[in-house]
Amino acid sequence: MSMMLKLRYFAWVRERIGKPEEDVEIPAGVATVAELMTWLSGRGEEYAHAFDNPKVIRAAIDRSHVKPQAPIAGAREIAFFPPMTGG
Amino acid sequence: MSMMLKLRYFAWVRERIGKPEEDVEIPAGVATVAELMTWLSGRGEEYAHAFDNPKVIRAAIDRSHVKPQAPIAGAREIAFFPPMTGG
Amino acid sequence: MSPTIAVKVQREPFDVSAEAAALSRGRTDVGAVVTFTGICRGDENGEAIAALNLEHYPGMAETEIESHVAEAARRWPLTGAVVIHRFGRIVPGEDIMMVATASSHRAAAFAAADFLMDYLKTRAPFWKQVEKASGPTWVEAKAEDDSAAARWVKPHQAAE
Amino acid sequence: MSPTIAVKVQREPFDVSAEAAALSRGRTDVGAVVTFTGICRGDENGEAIAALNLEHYPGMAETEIESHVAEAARRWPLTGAVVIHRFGRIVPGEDIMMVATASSHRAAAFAAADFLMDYLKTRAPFWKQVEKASGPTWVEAKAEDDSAAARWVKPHQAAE
Repeated sequence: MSMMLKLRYFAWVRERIGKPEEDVEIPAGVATVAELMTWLSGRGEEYAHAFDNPKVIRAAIDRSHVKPQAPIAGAREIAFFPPMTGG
Repeated sequence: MSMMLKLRYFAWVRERIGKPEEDVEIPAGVATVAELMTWLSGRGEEYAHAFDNPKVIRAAIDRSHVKPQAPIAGAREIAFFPPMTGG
Repeated sequence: MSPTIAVKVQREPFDVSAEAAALSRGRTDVGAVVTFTGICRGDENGEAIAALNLEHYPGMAETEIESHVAEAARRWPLTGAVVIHRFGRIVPGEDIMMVATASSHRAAAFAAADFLMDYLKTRAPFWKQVEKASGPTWVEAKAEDDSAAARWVKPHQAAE
Repeated sequence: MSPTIAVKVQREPFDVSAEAAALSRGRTDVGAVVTFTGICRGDENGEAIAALNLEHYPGMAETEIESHVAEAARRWPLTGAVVIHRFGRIVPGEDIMMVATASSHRAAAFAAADFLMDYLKTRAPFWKQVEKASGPTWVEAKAEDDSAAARWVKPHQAAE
């Protein structure tokens, strides 16, 4: 069963994809954050570029940091961004 | 050969001895800070009280911290005081 | 008295001294206040910069910082803590962010401020872009910041 | 630019924010300012106090603090450091002393401030007497302060 998700992108992930956020229908079978990155990479060159080194991309589900293996079931908003450089 | 020294006392060492400073003629044979404390202890009850536990007394020669075994030759001013509690 | 806690994420400048003063005003159980102020420098790796542009994740930035402040208050007997982080364009010499911690004793205030800074650097969703003559570039995260933050992980959390 | 250094031993109150601001004014190489303020609490070991009376060794207090500030500037790449320590009668809520350190990077500013506080506690010739209802008493030095200061002793100095 597919699910609707709000995706948000920050910093150079946002720049590469070319938009700060979008609502996306995620197909059944995409179960984790890592799988979502792989699936997004197949959506076009801008996504492939943004996720070409998925190891450096961080993610948050509903505004909490998560690991790549985190399940996405039940999520409303998933964000992708580079390592943080605040402070 | 004896030597003239300015002695200074702080905090409860000063209170026990009853004065903040004095000029004292130190007899030959008193060579270290520890020996000076022993010699001072013999000068009267107030001194014996001040130095009754010499291990807790700190000393400075010419305004630099020194250990009990430090030689006093050449000193102009020696100070005795409890462990510091600034900050 | 309960700890005085404040977290703000804002575009506007802040006043470190007013925030720090508020931590001890009207109470006599505060013996130590530590403040940290992060300031925009005029260079990045030796190259002059015109400004920093700070992007953040609204909503998550506040809750992430609040959770770290709450964790600091659990680990140390704080009487208060304030964290303010700006976003937007910041020019050299301007303040970027501040942490202030207060406690009855200095060790707790120091440790909590140090802890909060390490966590803010590696966990708070902010990203710095620098404006240079050679063009804008995103600041890269430093491995030393990750290792500094790792100092605070308790043994039972290390495997997470 | 050389580090901005100031050491003051005085009876009068001081202004932490003005001292900290002076560390970054007119220079763009400062990225981090840490301040510590020691404040007179209203109790000592649970008993209410009316005031602290701070005795010091004039002359030695300044030179001892200056030597520790110079040591901090040798150990860390500081852009500036200020230490102010008051003496005389201080009532609860009033500031006792402050340390401010500045550097291009936060780790140096934090470490130097922590180092200076540990050394001031155990090496600067100040003594606190508290005024209590039960009479005046001298504050006793804490073993934890000695062990905190011992953290900074380099291996080759440990035998001294």
